[in-house]
Amino acid sequence: MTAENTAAAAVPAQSRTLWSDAWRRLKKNRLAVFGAIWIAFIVVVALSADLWVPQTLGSPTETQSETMTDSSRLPPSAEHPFGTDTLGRDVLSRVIYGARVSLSVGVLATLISTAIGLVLGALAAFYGGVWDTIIMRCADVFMAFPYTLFVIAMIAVLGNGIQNVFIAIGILGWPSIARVFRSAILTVKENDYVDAARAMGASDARIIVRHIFPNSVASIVVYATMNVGGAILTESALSFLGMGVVPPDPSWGNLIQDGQTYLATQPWLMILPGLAILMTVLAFTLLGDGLRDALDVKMKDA
Amino acid sequence: MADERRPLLSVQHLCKEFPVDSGLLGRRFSKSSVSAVKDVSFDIYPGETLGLVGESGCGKSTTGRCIMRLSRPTSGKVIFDGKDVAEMSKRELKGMRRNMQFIFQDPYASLNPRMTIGEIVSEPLIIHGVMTDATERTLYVQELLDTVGLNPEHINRYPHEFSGGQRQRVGIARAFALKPKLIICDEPVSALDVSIQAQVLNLLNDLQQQYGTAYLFIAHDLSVVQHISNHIAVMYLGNLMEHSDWKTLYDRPMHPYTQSLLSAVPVPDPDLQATRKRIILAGDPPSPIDPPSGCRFHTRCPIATERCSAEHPELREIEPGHLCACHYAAPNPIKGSSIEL
Amino acid sequence: MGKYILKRVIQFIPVFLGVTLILFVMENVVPGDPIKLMAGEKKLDAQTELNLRVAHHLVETDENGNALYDEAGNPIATPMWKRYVLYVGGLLQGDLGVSYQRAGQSVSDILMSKYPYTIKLSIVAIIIETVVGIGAGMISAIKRYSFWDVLVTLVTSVLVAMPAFWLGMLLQLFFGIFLKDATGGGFYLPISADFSPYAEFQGWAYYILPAITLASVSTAYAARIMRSQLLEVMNQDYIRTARAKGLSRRDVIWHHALKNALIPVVTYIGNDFGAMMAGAILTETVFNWPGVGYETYRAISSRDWPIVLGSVTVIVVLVMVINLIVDVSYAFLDPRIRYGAPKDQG
Amino acid sequence: ACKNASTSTDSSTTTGGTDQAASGGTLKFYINDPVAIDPYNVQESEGTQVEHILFDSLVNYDWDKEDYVAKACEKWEVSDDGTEFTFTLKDATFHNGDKVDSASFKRGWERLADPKMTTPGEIGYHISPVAGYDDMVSGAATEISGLTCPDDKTFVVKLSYPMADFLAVCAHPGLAPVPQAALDDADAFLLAPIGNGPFQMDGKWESGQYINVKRFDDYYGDAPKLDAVNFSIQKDPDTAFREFEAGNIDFCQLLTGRIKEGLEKYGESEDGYTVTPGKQGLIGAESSIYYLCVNVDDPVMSDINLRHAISLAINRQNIVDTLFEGVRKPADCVFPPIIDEDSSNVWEYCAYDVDKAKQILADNGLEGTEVTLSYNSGGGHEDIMSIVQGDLEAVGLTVTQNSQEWAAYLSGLTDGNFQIARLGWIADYPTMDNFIYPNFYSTADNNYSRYNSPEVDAAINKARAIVDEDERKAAFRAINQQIADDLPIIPIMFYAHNHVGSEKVESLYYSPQGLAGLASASLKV
Amino acid sequence: MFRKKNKGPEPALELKSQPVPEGSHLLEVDDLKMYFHTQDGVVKAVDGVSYTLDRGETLGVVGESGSGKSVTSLTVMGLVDMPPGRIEGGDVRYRGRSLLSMSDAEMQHIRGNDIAMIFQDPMTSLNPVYTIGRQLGEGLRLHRGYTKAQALARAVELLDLVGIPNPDQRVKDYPHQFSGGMRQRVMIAMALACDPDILIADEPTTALDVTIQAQIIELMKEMQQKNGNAIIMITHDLGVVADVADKIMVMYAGHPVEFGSAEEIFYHPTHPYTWGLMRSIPKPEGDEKRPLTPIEGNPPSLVNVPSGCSFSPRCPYATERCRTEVPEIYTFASGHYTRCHYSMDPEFAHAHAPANSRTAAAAASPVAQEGGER
Ligand SMILES: Nc1ncnc2c1ncn2[C@@H]1O[C@H](COP(=O)(O)OP(=O)(O)OP(=O)(O)O)[C@@H](O)[C@H]1O
Ligand SMILES: Nc1ncnc2c1ncn2[C@@H]1O[C@H](COP(=O)(O)OP(=O)(O)OP(=O)(O)O)[C@@H](O)[C@H]1O
Ligand SMILES: [Mg+2]
Ligand SMILES: [Mg+2]
Repeated sequence: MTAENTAAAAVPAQSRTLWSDAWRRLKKNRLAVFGAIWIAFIVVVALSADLWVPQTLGSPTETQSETMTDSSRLPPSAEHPFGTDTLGRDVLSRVIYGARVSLSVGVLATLISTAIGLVLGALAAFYGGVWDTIIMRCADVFMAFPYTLFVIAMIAVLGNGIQNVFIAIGILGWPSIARVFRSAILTVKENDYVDAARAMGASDARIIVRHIFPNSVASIVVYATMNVGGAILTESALSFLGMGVVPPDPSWGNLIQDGQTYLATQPWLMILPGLAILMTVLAFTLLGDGLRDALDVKMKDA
Repeated sequence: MADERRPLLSVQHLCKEFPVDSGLLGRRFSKSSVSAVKDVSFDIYPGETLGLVGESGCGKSTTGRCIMRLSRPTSGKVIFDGKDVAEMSKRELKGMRRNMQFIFQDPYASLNPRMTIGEIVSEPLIIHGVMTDATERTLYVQELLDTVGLNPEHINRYPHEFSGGQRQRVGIARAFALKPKLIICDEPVSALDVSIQAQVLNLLNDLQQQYGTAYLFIAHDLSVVQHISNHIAVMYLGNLMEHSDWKTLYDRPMHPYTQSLLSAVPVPDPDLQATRKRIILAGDPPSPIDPPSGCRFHTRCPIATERCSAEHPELREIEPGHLCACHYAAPNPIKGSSIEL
Repeated sequence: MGKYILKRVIQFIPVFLGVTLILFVMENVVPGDPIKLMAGEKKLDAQTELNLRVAHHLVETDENGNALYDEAGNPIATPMWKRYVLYVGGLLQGDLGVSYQRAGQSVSDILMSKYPYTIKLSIVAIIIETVVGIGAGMISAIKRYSFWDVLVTLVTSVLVAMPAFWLGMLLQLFFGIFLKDATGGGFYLPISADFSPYAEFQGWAYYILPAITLASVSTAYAARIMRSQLLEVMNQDYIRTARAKGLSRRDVIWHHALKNALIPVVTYIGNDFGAMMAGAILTETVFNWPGVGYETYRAISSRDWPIVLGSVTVIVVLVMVINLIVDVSYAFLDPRIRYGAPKDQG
Repeated sequence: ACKNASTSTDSSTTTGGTDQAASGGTLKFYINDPVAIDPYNVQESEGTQVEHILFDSLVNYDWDKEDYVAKACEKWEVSDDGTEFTFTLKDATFHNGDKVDSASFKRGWERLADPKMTTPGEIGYHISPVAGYDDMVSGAATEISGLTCPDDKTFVVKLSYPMADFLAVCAHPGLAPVPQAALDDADAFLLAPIGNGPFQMDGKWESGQYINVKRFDDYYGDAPKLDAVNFSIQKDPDTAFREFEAGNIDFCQLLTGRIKEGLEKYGESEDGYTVTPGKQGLIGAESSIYYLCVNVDDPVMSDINLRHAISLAINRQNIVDTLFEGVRKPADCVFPPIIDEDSSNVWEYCAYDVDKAKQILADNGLEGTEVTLSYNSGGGHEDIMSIVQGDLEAVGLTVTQNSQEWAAYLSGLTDGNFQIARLGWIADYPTMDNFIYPNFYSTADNNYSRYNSPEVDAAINKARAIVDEDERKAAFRAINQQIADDLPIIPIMFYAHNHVGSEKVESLYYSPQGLAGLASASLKV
Repeated sequence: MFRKKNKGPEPALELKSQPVPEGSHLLEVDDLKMYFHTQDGVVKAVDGVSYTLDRGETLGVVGESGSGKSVTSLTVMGLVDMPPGRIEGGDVRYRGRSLLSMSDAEMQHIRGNDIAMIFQDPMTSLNPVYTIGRQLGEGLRLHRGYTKAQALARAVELLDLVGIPNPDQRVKDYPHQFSGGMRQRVMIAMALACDPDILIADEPTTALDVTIQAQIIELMKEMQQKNGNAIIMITHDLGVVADVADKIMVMYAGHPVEFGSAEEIFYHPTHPYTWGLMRSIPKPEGDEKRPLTPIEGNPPSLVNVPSGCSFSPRCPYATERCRTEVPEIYTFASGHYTRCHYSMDPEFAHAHAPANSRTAAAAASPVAQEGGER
C-alpha cells in the first residue's frame, strides 16, 4: 500500500534515462567522484607513461651497470621523487609502470571472472533445476577453497607471469560473480515485468537480453568495480610472495617486497608503492559504493 | 451453464500443486505440496467479465497464471478459442498470447524500469511482428497512450517518472496493444488509492466497450469485482465455492463463505453499517499445504456439520446459472444467514 | 534441527570430494616432480628414486611392496584415480600421509604442530574483529553523520583497500622499530613470532600485531555490516512499535535493534573465522608465524602435495564445520530459523 | 610496556639444561626451516647446521691445516690400493648414554641406504663407492657388506673401487653414528635425534619455530662453552635480520645491499670467519660459486661465440659492488680462491669487455639474438638477473627473464628446458674434484649444461685416480683450462660470507662451508 | 537482558489519573505543522491539522496515500525523527498539557502508557527475535514496574482478552508462529496493556483480508467499550470509518479538508474532495451499476503544494479564486469544519454533492454559521 507514496512526485519536465539519472546522482557523491578522478588519473598516467616517464624519470627496468653503484637507493629528491631502488632505477617510474600491471590485472581478471560468472550465473538462475544444482555445487567447491591458497596453487600450475596471474585470479573469481548475478537474476525474475514479457510471448533470449540483463547490470557493474580493487590486492599479494610478474617488470606488490629489506633504513621504498595500492583500491571501492547508491533503483525519489 | 454461445475461455477441472521445500517444513506436514488450485472450472464468454474473488492466498493468481500458461497446470484443461492451452507447443503458445494478455497488480514491478513507455507498449507488437514499420508503430503507440489517458508525448519517458495510476494505464495500454480477446487482470487496482482506482476501473470499462474484450478480473475486494463483472466466482483455499452472475450473487448468496465475505465488507454508510447483520468468521484460513478434509471451508463455517468435514461438496448448479459448492445450498437461501445489503 | 545438520553434513560430501579432486588434478598437471625435488639440485639415483616412489604410492606394487614394471621395464605409475581412492580411504581412517619434503614426517604431525598457532591467532583476531568491528559499527550507526561516523566510514574504507601484508609491515615499522627508537627501547612490540623458551616477550605480546593485521580487513567489514544492519533495523516497524511502547532510544537500541542487527554480523564473523583458519598466508609470512597458511604455501611451492592436500582438506572440513556451527547457532539468535520459518519477514 | 621484565633477555636463566651452574649463555642462531635434522637425510645447509653439532662424523676438515683431522675416530688407516679404510674409534657415548661403537657407525651408514626407512635416504649416494651399497639399496641385502666391525672400536670400510678422496666423504656430517633408538623409535628420532656430538636436543624440533640444543656434558671432546643454542627458525633473511636488529638473534645474514652498512655498524671480522665483539661482520670467502649454466644443447646457446659474447658482456664487478658491496668476488673460473689460489686458473672470457662482446656478436651476426634467463624466484636472484639482463641488452641482445618457483625451475633444469639458468655450486667436500666432476663430467648429476666432451671426461677420470695431491691438483687445473673456451657455464662470482654476529658473541667461527663452530663458540657473560 | 529494574520516569507525571481540565479535551491538536527538510526540498507532510478528541470517542482519519495521516499521529506520539522532521507550528495538548514541549523522559512515559499506537503491518511490527509474551510485558514492566513473572501473567490475560486461543501456550511463541490476524490482535493487546487513554491505530486492517479485517474491527470496538479509551483510526477505507468512527477527518495534501461527526461527513459532506472520494468508491448497489466518478488527476506533491486550494487542480468546480486564494476554515455550529471557499454556499452543495448523501436536504436547513480562520 505504500507503493503509492511516490505517486505524489510530479512528472518532471524533461525525460531522463536511468543512466543519466545515476550519473547525476553519482556526480553529487564527492567520494565517488574522487574515486573516479583518481582512477582516471592513474589510467592516464599509466597509459601515457611511455611518452614521458622514461625521458624524465628514467626507465623502470633498464639498468646502467657503469653507474649503478652511485645511483643505488638514493633517497627521494627532486630528480627522483620516490628515490631509487638498489639497481639505481627510479622508483616513481617503477610505481607508474607498476600501475599498468595492477590495473590490467584488475581489469582483465575481472573481465574473465565476470564473463564466466555471467554465463554460469545466468544458466543457473534462468534454467534452474539440474543446471542450477551443478553450477552452484561447483561454486561451493570453489568457494570452499581457501582463496589465496587456491590462487597460489593455480599459479604453481600455470607458472609465474602476469598473464597467468590474471588468468588465475579471473578463473577463480567466477563463483562469487556467478552467485551475485544468479541472485540478481532471480530477484529480477520475480518482477512482474518478466512475467509480463512472457505473457506477451517473448522468447527466453529476449527476456534475458531486454529485461533481465538491463536490470541486473547495475549490480554487476557495482560488483565488477569493487572486484577490480580486490583483484589488484590479490595481485599485489602474489607479487609480494614472488609469484606475480616476472622481473625486471615492476608491480606494486613486488616493489613492496623489494622494499621490505629496507624497512628500517629506507622505509619509503615499501611505503610508497603500498600507498599507490591503497589509493587505487580505495578509489575503486568508493566508486563502487557510489555506483551502488546511484544505480539503486529502490533509492529513487526517496 | 446453459449458453449456446461458444465460451472464449473454458477452464475445466484445473488443478495446480506446488512442491514444497523438503526439510523442516516437510517434516511437519505429511504432504509435500501446496494444493493452490483444486478442481476449478468456469467459462468466460467473449466481451464479458468474470470476477474472481477470494482471500489472500486462495489461488486466484495461480488460476490466472495457469490460464496464461505462466505456470503449467498440474491437471485439467484450459481451452482458449477451442484449443487446450495446457497442451500447446511453444509456437502455439506464442500465437495464443496474441489474443490473451495480462495486467498485473503492482504497477511498479510490472513495468521494466529500464525501458521507456514507448518501448514497453510497443514490445508486444515487436514480439508478434505486427507493425514492423517503426513510425507506424510509434503513431499507434501514441494513439494507445492517448486512449488510456496518457499524454502521447510521454512516449520516451521511463516508468519511474509516472505515478502509480499512470503506470497502471501504461500496463493497460500494453495489454491492449494487440487488441486481445481476453485480458486477465490480476488485482489491477488493489495497489491504487480509491480515487485512482476509480479512474482505472472506468478506463477498463470503457476499453471493454470499445474493443469488446473479455476480462478475467481477479480481486479480493468484492465491491470492485461487483462493479466490473458480469459473472462472479468465489474462491476459497483453491476451491471454487460459488459462481453466478453478479446480481444473483449479491442478492442471493448461497454459500456461507460468500455470505460472510459480503457481510464483512464495510459499507461507507454509518447508518447502514450500524444496522447490517454481520457474519464474522472465526480464525484464519487454513494452510493450503494441509487443507482441511471434506469441505475446505468447514473449519470456519458457521453452519458446518459432521458431513462437511467428511465429504467434499461438489460445485453444483442449485438454480439456473447459479453454482454452489455447499452441501446445504438450496434454491431458497438458508434462513437467517442471508444478507441484505 | 538434527535433520538440518544431517542434511548439511551430507552436503559436505560433494564439496569435500570436489576440493580433493581439484587438488589431485593440480598435483598432476603442475610442473615439477616432487620426488626428484627431494634431492634438491642433486640427482637421485634410480633405485632411491624408485624406493621413494614406492614409499609414496606413486608406482604400482605387488603385495610385497615391490614395484611392478611394464613391458618396457619402466615402473608402472599408479593411476591418479587409484591414488585418489587411496588418499580418501586413508583420510577416512585419519591418515593424511607422509610429507614429501619434510623427510619422513607425517602430515598430521606437521599440521598438528601448526594448527594450534593458527587457531590461537584466529581467535585473538576474531575477538578484535568482534569487539572493535561491532563497537565501531554501532557507534557509527547510532551517531549517524557525526564525526565518529565519518571516522569509522573513512577508516573502514581505507582498511578494506589496504594490502594486509603492507599494513603488517607498517605496524612492524611503527611499533617494532620506530617506537623502540623513540622510547629508547622502553616500549615496543615484537615484530615476529617467537614461542621458544628463549623468547624475549611473554607469549601474548607476539599476538598483538599479527592479530591486528589479520583482523584488519574483517574488522572493517564487520563494522560496515554492523552499521548498515543497525541502520536498516532501526527503520523497521518493530522498532517503531518498541518506541511507541515508551522505551527510550537506548533501550530500543540495546534490546530490540541490536539482537536483530547482530544476526548477519555474526554470520559474517563466523564465516570469517573459517576463512582465518584457512590460514593467513601473508600475515604469517610477514610475522614469521608458525601457522598452517604459510606451511601450505611453502608446501605448494615445494610440491609437497601430501601437505597441501592434508592441510587444504582439513581447512575445508574445518571451515564447513565452523560455518555449520555458525548457522546452527543462528537459531539462538533468530527464532525464525529455530522453528523453521522462512526468513522472509521482519 | 609490553617488554616483560620477568622473562629477562639474559636467556641463560631460562635454559632448560641440567647444569645451570656453568653459565655459558644461549646463542640464538638464525636458520630457515630445515628439511631434516636426522643425519640420514641432511641435504641442505639449514638441517646440517643443526645436525653437525648433534653428531660427530669420523673425521673433519680443518680449514686452517687444510687437511683432514680425526673427530670421532682416534686414527685411520688406508690400505695401499686405497679401497679399505680402517677407523679406530674414540670412547664416547650418545646423548642417551648408549656407547658409541663401531656398530653404531655401521647402523648410521646403513640407514642412508636402507630402502625400508619411512622416507628412503637422499644422501646415500655419498657412500655409493662402499662395497655392497647397491645390494642394500635394492633390497637384495639387509646390510652393507663393505662395512664391518671387527670389534667395538674398529670400523672397517671397504670400497668397491679406489677413491683417493674418500676421506673427504667420511667428513660429511650425514655419515654419523646413530644409537639403536634411531631404529626403535624412528619417528621421535626424526624430530629429536640422539647423537654423539657436543650438543644434545632440548625438546623437539618445533617446525617453523625453533630447535633448541643444550650442551652435552658427557661429550668425549672439549666441552662446549655455550650452555645452549636456540636455532631460531625464520622465514627469510629479512625477517631474521630485523630480529637481529631488535636484539633477538645472535647470528644471521647481513642483507644484500646492506652489507657495508652492517660492517660499518658492527665492525668487520679480522679473518672474515670469526665473530668477535666489535668485529662482528663476516665476509670471508666461501667454497662455492655462483654461475650461469648454459644449455649447450639449446640451438641458440650451442653457438660458442654467443656464449663468449655473453660472458664478456657481464659486468661482474658491478654485480658484486652494487649488490654485495664488494664483498663477493667476481668469478674468473670454476675454482673459488679458497679451494685453489693458483692464478693460472683464470678464464679468458670472464673479463668484462663490452667492445669485444659487441665485436663477436657483430662478426657472427648474432645481434638481437633472443635469450632467456631462467632462475628461481626469491633469494635475491631477481636483482642479479636484472643486472645481467641490462648488461646483455647493452651489447645488443634481447633478453627475457623467466622467474619460476624452485620446483618448476628445477624440473626445467632437469628436462633441459632452458637456455641460461642461474645456479650455485656449494662444495660437498672442499676438493677441486668436487667442482669439476659433478659439473662437467658428461654423465654427472649436476651437469645441467649437458656438457659432453670426451677429452674432458677422459682427463677427469685420469685425474681422479691420481694419488699424489699436487699432481692431482695440476691435472684439475688443466681440465679447468680445457673447459674455459667452451664456457658450458658462465661464472659470475664466488660467494663470500655476509653474516653478522651480535655484540654478545665473544667468539664464533663460521667455516667457509657455512657451518658454525658452535662447539667452540662463546658468549660474553 | 532486560533493562534495569524500575528505572521508570518520575511518577509525578501520572497524567492519566488527572482529570481533563475544564474547557479542554482529552486530546487537542491545534493547527499542527510538521515539515520534513529533505534534499529535494521541504515536504509539508502535516500542514495545519486541527482536531479534538474525547474519551470513548473514535476519530476516523481518511485520505489518500501520502496525505499526511501517519505523520500526524506520529507527531502526536513524538515518534518523528527530527531531523529531518521539524515542527513548524501548532500544538498538541493532552489533558491540557502540551506534548510538544515535554522532555524525552516525559514523552517516554506518555508513550505506551497514556497514548498507544498500533501500526499497519502486523507482519513486521513485532520484533521477530522475542517471544510474544516478552513483547507484551515490556510496556508493563516499564510503566508499571511489573516483575517478569507478573508481566508474563498479565500477557496471558491480555492474549486471552483479544481472543487468542491457548494464551498460556502462545505467550511463549515467536511472532512468526502467528498469522497476520493474530499478530494484529497481539498488537492491540500490546497497545492496551497499560490501559492507555488514546489508542492510535494506523491502518490496522489494510494488510489483512476482509474477513480478518472484520474480526479486528470488531475486537477494537469491543475493547473500546470495555476500556472507554479514545481511538484514532487511520485508514483510507471509508467503509471502515463508517463502521467505527464518531468523528471523521478527511485529509488531503497534509491538512484536513473536512472534519466533523461521522454523520455529517457521510450525510452532509461539504468539500468537493470528500464528494469525489465517495463517488469513486464502488458500492454494491441495487439493480443498476452506477458508473464511478473518479477524481481526475493525481495527488499533489507535498514539496510543491499547488497555490490556492491544494485540491483545486483536481477539483471539477474549481474557480479562479480556488487557484489563487487559500481557503479559510469554515466551521459549522456542530464543530464540523471544512476548507472550501464554497462550502458555506448551500446552492453549491445542492448542485454537486453526491446523490446518496443527504447534504442536499441538510443544506436546505442551514445549521451552519460562518466561522473565522483559526
Ligand atoms: N511458486 C509457488 N510455489 C509454491 N507455492 C506457491 C507458489 N505460488 C503460489 N503458491 C501458493 O499457492 C497459494 C495460492 O497463491 P496465489 O498467489 O494464487 O494466491 P492469490 O489468491 O493470488 O493471493 P493474493 O490475493 O495474495 O494475491 C498460496 O498459498 C501460495 O503460497
Ligand atoms: N521521514 C520522512 N522524510 C521525508 N518525508 C517523509 C518522511 N516521512 C513521511 N514523509 C512524507 O510525508 C508525507 C505524508 O506521509 P504519511 O506517511 O503521513 O502519509 P499517509 O497519509 O500515512 O500515507 P499512507 O496511506 O501511504 O500511509 C508523504 O509525502 C511522505 O512521503
Ligand atoms: Mg494474487
Ligand atoms: Mg500511513
